[in-house]
Amino acid sequence: MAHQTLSIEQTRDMMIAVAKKIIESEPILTDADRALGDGDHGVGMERGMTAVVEALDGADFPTVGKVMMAVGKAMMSTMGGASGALFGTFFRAGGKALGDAEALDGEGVAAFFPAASDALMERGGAKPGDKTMVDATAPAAEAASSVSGLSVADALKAVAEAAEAGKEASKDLVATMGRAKTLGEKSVGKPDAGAVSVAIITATMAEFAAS
Amino acid sequence: MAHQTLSIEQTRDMMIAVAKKIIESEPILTDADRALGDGDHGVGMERGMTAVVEALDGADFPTVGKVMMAVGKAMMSTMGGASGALFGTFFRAGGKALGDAEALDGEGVAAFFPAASDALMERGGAKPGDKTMVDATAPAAEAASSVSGLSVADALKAVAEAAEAGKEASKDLVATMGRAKTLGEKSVGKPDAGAVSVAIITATMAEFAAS
Amino acid sequence: MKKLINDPLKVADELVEGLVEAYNGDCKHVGARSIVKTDIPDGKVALLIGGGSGHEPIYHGLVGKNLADGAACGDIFAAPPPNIVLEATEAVDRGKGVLFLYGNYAGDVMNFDLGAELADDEDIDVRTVLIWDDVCSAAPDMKKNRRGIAGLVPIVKLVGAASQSAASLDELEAFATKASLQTRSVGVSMSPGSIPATGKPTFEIDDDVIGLGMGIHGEPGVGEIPMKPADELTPEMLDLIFEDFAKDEEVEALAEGDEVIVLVNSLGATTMMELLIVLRKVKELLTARGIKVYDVMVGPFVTCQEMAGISVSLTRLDDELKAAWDLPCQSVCYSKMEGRNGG
Amino acid sequence: MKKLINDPLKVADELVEGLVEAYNGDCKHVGARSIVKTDIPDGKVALLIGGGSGHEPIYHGLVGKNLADGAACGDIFAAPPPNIVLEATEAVDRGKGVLFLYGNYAGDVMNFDLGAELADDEDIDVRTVLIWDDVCSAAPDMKKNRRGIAGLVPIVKLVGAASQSAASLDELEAFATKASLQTRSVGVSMSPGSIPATGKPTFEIDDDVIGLGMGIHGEPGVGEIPMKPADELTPEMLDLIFEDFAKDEEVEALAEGDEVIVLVNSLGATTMMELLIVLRKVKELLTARGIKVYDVMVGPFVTCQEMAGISVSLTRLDDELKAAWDLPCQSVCYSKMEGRNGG
Ligand SMILES: Nc1ncnc2c1ncn2[C@@H]1O[C@H](COP(=O)(O)OP(=O)(O)O)[C@@H](O)[C@H]1O
Ligand SMILES: Nc1ncnc2c1ncn2[C@@H]1O[C@H](COP(=O)(O)OP(=O)(O)O)[C@@H](O)[C@H]1O
Ligand SMILES: [Mg+2]
Ligand SMILES: [Mg+2]
Ligand SMILES: [Mg+2]
Ligand SMILES: [Mg+2]
Repeated sequence: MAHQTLSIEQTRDMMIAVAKKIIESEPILTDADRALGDGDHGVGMERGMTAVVEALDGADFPTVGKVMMAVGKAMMSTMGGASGALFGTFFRAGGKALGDAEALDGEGVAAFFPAASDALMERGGAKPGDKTMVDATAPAAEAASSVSGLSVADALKAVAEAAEAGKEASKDLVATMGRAKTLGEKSVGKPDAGAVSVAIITATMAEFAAS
Repeated sequence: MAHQTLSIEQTRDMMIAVAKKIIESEPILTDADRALGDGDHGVGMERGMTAVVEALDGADFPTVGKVMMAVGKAMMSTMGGASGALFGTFFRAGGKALGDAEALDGEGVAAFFPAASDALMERGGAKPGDKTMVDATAPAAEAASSVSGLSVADALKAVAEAAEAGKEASKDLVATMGRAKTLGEKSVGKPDAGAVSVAIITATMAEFAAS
Repeated sequence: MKKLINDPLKVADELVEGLVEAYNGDCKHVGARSIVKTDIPDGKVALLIGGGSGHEPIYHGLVGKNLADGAACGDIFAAPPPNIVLEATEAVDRGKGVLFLYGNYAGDVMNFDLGAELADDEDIDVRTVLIWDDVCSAAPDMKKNRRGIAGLVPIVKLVGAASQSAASLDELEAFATKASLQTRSVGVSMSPGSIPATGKPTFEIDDDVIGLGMGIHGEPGVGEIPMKPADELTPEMLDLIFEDFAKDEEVEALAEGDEVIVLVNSLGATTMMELLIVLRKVKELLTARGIKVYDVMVGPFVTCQEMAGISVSLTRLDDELKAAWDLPCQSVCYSKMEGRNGG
Repeated sequence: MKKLINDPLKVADELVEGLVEAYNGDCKHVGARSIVKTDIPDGKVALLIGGGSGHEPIYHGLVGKNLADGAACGDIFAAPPPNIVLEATEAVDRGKGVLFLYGNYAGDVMNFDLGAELADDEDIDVRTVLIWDDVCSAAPDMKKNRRGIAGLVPIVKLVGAASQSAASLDELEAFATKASLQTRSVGVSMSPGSIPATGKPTFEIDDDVIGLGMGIHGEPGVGEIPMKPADELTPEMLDLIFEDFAKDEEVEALAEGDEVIVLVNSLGATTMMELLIVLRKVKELLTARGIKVYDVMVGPFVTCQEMAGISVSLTRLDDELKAAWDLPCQSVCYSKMEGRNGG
């Protein structure tokens, strides 16, 4: 049955599930970055999420925010490259926004994603439309702003759907940032690798909360 | 009609004819060295003999020996590599052996080739049978030792025939010296590039003296 | 391309271990993947550099006597993570603050900035000066978007020297800003290097063309031009540098009597033979404009594996920069005696 | 392989012109193709090096402060002709005689010997010390037949330093003989360079093998072995060096407490990354035997165009050699500050 809220332990287990899902999705992410970027996104995310599992597995946290900050710290310190800093910033900023809450609810979701996405844009300088992970995080943040009244399950469902739609929409965009080779028009038709990661992350969070 | 002796000018013109013949033979020499060595013998000889023509053309010399020494100096200073030093040594030593003679006769031929070949062996450390130009110069020197009584035409004819025979015989030898890649058995069947040069040089000298 | 390595995923860690051995005791390994001098005096304003591995002898090869105090090393072609930047920062800090000096790449900026935030939590004063010498990577009015290439080497040489006697972080930051502003480079690519872990080429380029202004990872530049003789290509490269000094409002145009450091850099497989043939032409062109060569650097300093290509960099010197240049230095990337060639 | 050159037949001349510019006034062009220092003091025992071009930064890149006084440069891969050797000899001689120090190749020996004869005609006192450090090119009892490879660099560094204060040609000859005797190298080849004039490879080798002991022009060595990780190849290379010191009656075996200069050299396209990974293992193996590393040299010093391969050289030092090593030096090939890394 769908969760109303998630405890600290449940939040931790949700993020472990997210990490395992990303590790399992490495080939998809590699292909996406090979098509538009330098092809190392899958390996980088796998490295980062493996560290996340190590950091969370069996660990205790005082708040749900600290769980998210631990995710960010693990990714930030093991991935390197642009995306390590970006995902690290995303989860650390989102986690900080959760304050000292000891459970994750609709309000938490509404606080997490806007803070996380804004910090990411601040760090990377990309705006929606630049064909980056921002094209998945910005719609997710937008959707999150109106879920504070919902259960964590419904809130994450709305966020995940928005991220998925944003990822799909990124196919039609022209790549401009953070890549070895800027492909310009050639990049149209394929989704941005980081956006794919964001869609998988939010979808897995929603699934967990729904189960 | 065949010459009894060659004047200083005739000796000079003979060596110019030799130089032009070698320049014209560049492809043959290149192939020979490519088969067994590093393939630069033809170009090197062409460079050296072009300098020889420049040094001799229209120049006056006090003795026939100085003509030969000028040939050696021109080759030595422009060819580089092993063969530049070797041919330089060959002609300079042979020229010195001609003393202050003002014409080239059978006695001169008998003095020139043994001195030239010995100095070459001394310089390069190769002995007959090592599949080097020595396998043409040593037989030539051998033949020269018994021509002091003959006309310069007949003397050079005997020397050229010996050099040619030596070059041919070098086909059956195994290469051992002065090469980037030592081919050992693989070298059997092909003549040594330097020996080919020596055969062409002596044959052209003989032709000139006979005409 | 055959490479003498062990585990392809451990290349960056093992090369840093080797680098420490190259310093034979003058530097030590710190934290996850940083290299730091063993004898940084108390009260020294510290200089930290860094970036992705795989471009040796930079970046970490510029740690040394009268050069950088430490380097934060990333994985192959990847920026060092913030925690590595923090570890290096803590190791070089002597209470006078730390200057971050590195090439302007998105990944590096994000990670060094995060590292600076973490250092700030530890009350370490950090300033950042970026190197963006590649004139082909953005227009003069957008020069803060430019990539950092081989100009990094003379800049770090100069700032390293200045850091030995800098009274404050402010002073060193100002010096570094000037050295960076006066350094401009143009690069060309002829063939790619290969990624150690995969053996795959870092980019594709046709046999009959040169990538003018192409970045060291294959980033786009001015565009592809036909392959041509060194004496035809060199003037095109220098003109781009002269033009940039002239167009940029922040600096004077290069003029008669100016004195410069000339760097002709190989990206890897391009030979010293070629660099010298290019240098010959560079000297001729500078002389024609009455620009004096104060000193010359020539060799493979900023590479991308066995990539073929070169870059030419000019650093204009004033008296302060000259004095810094004259200091001797010692490192795996660049060493010199007191003074200068021709001095 | 794309090369940035002009007339393929003028490559050697143009690179020497560029080399003179790299020295920025400290060296001048002499005669047909020699490079000579501008400030050789009267009464100095002169040091002359040289050899074929195309192996930059050696040989001519080792002319410099506290290094060689001059170099006679040949065409690409060809020995310098005797007249060039003579021109260089006359230019460096200051009345105390000239030491010829070069690698043991038939063409070079013949041409330098002829040059020495010409110099003798000019009453210049010449001695010759040959470098034959390549242990794979002949057995210990035939070591005078060995080729000279990267060991040339530490040897010239040491002899150049000694030449600054040598009282006589005899003294310098004896010093050079000792430095040469105490230096041994082993090289491996992975892929060929290309001949500038033709673009043709200098030799052929399969993708899955390494040429153990193969010469820098592709000369035969120990033979081909399977391609293997750096940590497996490095011990094989070092064992050949240890074995050679042990077998050769003229020198002591390398023993605990001995101090050595370690040189890990790239033949061109092999990256500094790989050299450092190899150096890491070399240090480990030396430490295991109690052999002390006095200083380290790592980089592309002796190359053959874009050839892939490395060599490892060890020079055993005594107090006299150490004192010579500690002198600073400055050149296109190798520069250092006073002292040593880790000193
Ligand atoms: N400046 C930026 N702002 C936001 N996202 C970015 C930025 N630069 C890169 N990204 C994201 O990072 C992804 C690539 O990540 P990754 O391949 O792991 O790192 P790198 O780009 O360093 O190779 C891109 O697909 C994009 O979504
Ligand atoms: N030590 C030697 N003694 C005599 N002749 C030699 C010796 N070394 C090489 N040669 C001769 O030189 C020829 C090759 O000359 P060349 O190709 O011009 O010079 P290199 O061998 O330097 O490439 C060989 O064919 C051989 O006849
Ligand atoms: Mg990527
Ligand atoms: Mg990347
Ligand atoms: Mg040859
Ligand atoms: Mg040759």
